[in-house]
Amino acid sequence: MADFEPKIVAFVCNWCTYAGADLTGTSRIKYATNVRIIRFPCTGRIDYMLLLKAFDEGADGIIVSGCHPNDCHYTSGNFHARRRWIMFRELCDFVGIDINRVLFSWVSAAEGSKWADVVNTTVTRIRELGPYTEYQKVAKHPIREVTNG
Amino acid sequence: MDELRKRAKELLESKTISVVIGYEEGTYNRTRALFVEKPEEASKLIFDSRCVLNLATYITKQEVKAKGKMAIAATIPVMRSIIQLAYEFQVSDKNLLVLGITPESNLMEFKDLLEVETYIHKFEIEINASYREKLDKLAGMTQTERWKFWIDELSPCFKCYACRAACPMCYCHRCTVDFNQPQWIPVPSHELGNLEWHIMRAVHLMGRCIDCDGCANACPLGIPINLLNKRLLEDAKRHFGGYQPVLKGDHLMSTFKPDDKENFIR
Amino acid sequence: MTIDKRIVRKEALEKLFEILKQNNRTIFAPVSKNGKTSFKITESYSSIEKDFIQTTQSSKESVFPRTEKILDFTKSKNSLDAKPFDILQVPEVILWGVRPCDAMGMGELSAIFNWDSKDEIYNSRLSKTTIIGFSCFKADESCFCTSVGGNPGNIEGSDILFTRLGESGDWLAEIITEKGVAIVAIAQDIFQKTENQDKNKYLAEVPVKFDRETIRKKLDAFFESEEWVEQSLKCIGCGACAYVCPTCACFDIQDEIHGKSGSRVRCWDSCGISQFTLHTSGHNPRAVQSQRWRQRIMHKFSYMPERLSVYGCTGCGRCSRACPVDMNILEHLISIQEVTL
Amino acid sequence: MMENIYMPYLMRIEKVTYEAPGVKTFMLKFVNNDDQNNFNFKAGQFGEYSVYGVGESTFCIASSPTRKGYIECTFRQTGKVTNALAGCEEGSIVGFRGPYGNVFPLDEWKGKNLLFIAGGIALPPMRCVIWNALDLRDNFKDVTIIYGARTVKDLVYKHELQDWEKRRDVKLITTVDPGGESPDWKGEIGFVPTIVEKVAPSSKNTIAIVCGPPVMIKYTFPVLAKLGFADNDIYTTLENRMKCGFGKCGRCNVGKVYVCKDGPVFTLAQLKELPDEY
Repeated sequence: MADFEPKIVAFVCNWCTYAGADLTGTSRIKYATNVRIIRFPCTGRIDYMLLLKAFDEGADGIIVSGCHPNDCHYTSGNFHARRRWIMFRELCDFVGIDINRVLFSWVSAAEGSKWADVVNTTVTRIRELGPYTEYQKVAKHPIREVTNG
Repeated sequence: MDELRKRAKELLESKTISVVIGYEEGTYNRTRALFVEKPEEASKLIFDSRCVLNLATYITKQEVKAKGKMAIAATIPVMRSIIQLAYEFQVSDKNLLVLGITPESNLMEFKDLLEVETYIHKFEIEINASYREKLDKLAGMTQTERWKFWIDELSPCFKCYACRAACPMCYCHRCTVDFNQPQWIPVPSHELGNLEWHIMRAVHLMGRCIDCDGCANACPLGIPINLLNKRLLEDAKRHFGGYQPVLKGDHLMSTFKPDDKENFIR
Repeated sequence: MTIDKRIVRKEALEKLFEILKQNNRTIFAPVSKNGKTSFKITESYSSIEKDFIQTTQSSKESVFPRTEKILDFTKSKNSLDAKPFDILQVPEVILWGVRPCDAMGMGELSAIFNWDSKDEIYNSRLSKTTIIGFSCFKADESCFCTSVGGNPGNIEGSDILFTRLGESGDWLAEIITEKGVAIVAIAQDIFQKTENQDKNKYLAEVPVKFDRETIRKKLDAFFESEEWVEQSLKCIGCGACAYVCPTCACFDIQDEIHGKSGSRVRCWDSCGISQFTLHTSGHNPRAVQSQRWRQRIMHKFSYMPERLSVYGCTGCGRCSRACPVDMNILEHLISIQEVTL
Repeated sequence: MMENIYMPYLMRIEKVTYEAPGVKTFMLKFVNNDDQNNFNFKAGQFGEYSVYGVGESTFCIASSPTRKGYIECTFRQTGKVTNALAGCEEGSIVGFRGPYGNVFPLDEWKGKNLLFIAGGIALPPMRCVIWNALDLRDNFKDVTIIYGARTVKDLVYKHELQDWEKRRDVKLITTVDPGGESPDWKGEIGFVPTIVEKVAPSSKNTIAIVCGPPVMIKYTFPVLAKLGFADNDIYTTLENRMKCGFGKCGRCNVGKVYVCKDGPVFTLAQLKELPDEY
């Protein structure tokens, strides 16, 4: 898997992590280029289905990131999100989705270097885990050619 | 269950109630829902250990609701469902009278839903031993083994949505799977569509499922889909101290604590 | 044509299975899991469920899968490449252990898929399916094949029909079609010549419960009946009855795309589900469950006989067994027959 | 050889016309010449239009069978597929399969007056038969078109309405719902049934074709009856949800009648025989 370049989708909140990622860039901190950032108003808006859709469409890893607790632009969006993540992560684990491929983090607008670190860590981890073929096999060819009972 | 028949008859005769929802003898030694509108038909009501169908499903059904004020023969799981439905503004004292059935099969009429709430809080939602064993067995598997287990278990699912239809909490007129802009969940029954549908179902019942097993009992293919709900019930207990349906106040998934504990966020 | 009858010894059935497997046939046979019996691709004779009255799902999946591709496509900026489903891909299939009511159901399905335009996908699947039927020596209270034109030893639809000859455990094989003859040809030793055998005494008893002609006539004037409302009050509107039914053929057409390429698929749908007829405008011609329940019964016992000259019910009783709220079709049909207008 | 009946023709969008808010007309040409040469349809028929990867949607062919070489369709953006169609540009490829369903019996109408009554987005199915009749103008006597929409903006085929207005062999009456008029609106103001009553076309030797939203149809029929139209002389179309278009998928039936096979064109007399399930 030497030439495996992980595809990573990052769902980030507009006010903290997105700004933080911006800072990473403006501070000219180099980090892995495997990540596609999708900006949301708030982590509270990041629906669990989006995570599944990312895997459906071929993501090997996912980053979900937003404001630190107590820093939410909307006061409590990230607290709600955290509760949901706790539960959803358990469910994913239970159905056998590889939760090592989903990294949750708090990255503030001032933490440009932390963002670089989060991305780099994730890329390294996914590189070790390899492509998420287990899920993609099901997502790409969900219909069994011969019928099953 | 003479008490229940007698009370149902009285309620219908006095016209305080338009329809009594209870159980009757069905076919092949099964029991089924009965909607009593005439006092003389109250004698058909029965109750015994076979009566596990969650009747709360019917109190949000339009055709039943349209009949007027309902009375419902409710075991503890049914009462729990009712309280959750009341919390979600689907039923209220105005259109529902609860004829409780205690674990000892005694009739226990409640003045209002508040009394029902107080009563059910005496009983904790407990996962029974055989299911706990199954959950533990799954927890002991590797991630890949679990993935294989579920892909295999869910593959027979032909998406008849009996689990959804039988669940009192799935009362939405249009379910997420029925929306197509965007099409979150693939419509056809196949490995991906089945997996996503069951994950979605479990998530939407997070903190709302009261563990009646209605979904698994309804499944014509015997898929143990209630394991997903049970696992979330366990998780809710482990992380947030569990939950009970309430009439007012905070709901597990629509609230938070600033000090909710987790160990996976960097 | 007189039907060729042969004897297959008790132990020889397994050998037949092995021969078919060696001839590269995909064999669907009843297998039990989670307490339910369904047709599955089966590799070994020992995994086949032998002691069952009826499978939970019908065998229609081999000719009308729950989800099947009807075409594949690849998109690019200003062009499009679309290919019809290649019917040559359809495998040669043996359906092993089919009950006569299921085999008969193939006729109903064929009527639906071939009135007016001919559905080549269905037809090619059917033509590549050999149905090895097993007559019923047991029945339960859900069974009512004799009320809808069938019987526990009905040969209609099967290519070969096996009937167990009582305690001996030997089997009478009726070779009904060319496909059946082809099976005999590859397993000559197994099918032994026999004197004329009377299979009827070995068949299950299924009493006649209603007369379908009477019901059909009654339904003509029954559309507005309150009976539909009464019967369907406990119906919760799932699709279980339709999906286990050997003759229900309603479907949906959906597109699935992954990146630039995808497929258009046909998948099962059910008249019991409220979205089935819902218009985009929000208008729904069958807005309440009683209308949807009426559609199910009317379709099977009035519309199909009128339009396709076949009834849409083979009396397998699966819908009654599968219903989570005990909507029993037999009970409801009897009450339609008995109700006075 | 049998053919895959679900296989659409590939069609290139030749021209996109904006008709009204959310309403567009596509001119579609066959990508393969053979398909075009073998294709025939008649007024009243419909098809399944598809955006590959999104799905299929049912609506009528809005152009006249007398105009060869292309078909047109007019649709309002309401659902998944129509929204995707609306997003298609000129030159893109879409799918079309059809034609399906029965037809308006134009042959039987020879020598008669034709009265077209349409409301809103229901002009497209009628446009097909209007142009078909106008292209064979000598076959018919008076042609009257009464067309109404909610507002002036919502009127579709504005250019053609102007053409019909100018023609001396067509009597066109346009109307908008009260409150839907613009300052320079010269047509009628009022709901279609009211205007039909006001215009009071003669029922003598006349065929009425009515298409529109259910509520318009419901109130127009009694007006026509009052004017002396027989149930057999009133035509309308039914639109039920469809998936296959050839009587298999099980959605569109009204009683034992399949809208996709026995319809979509029905006379009022036929409609009265049907159960109330549409």
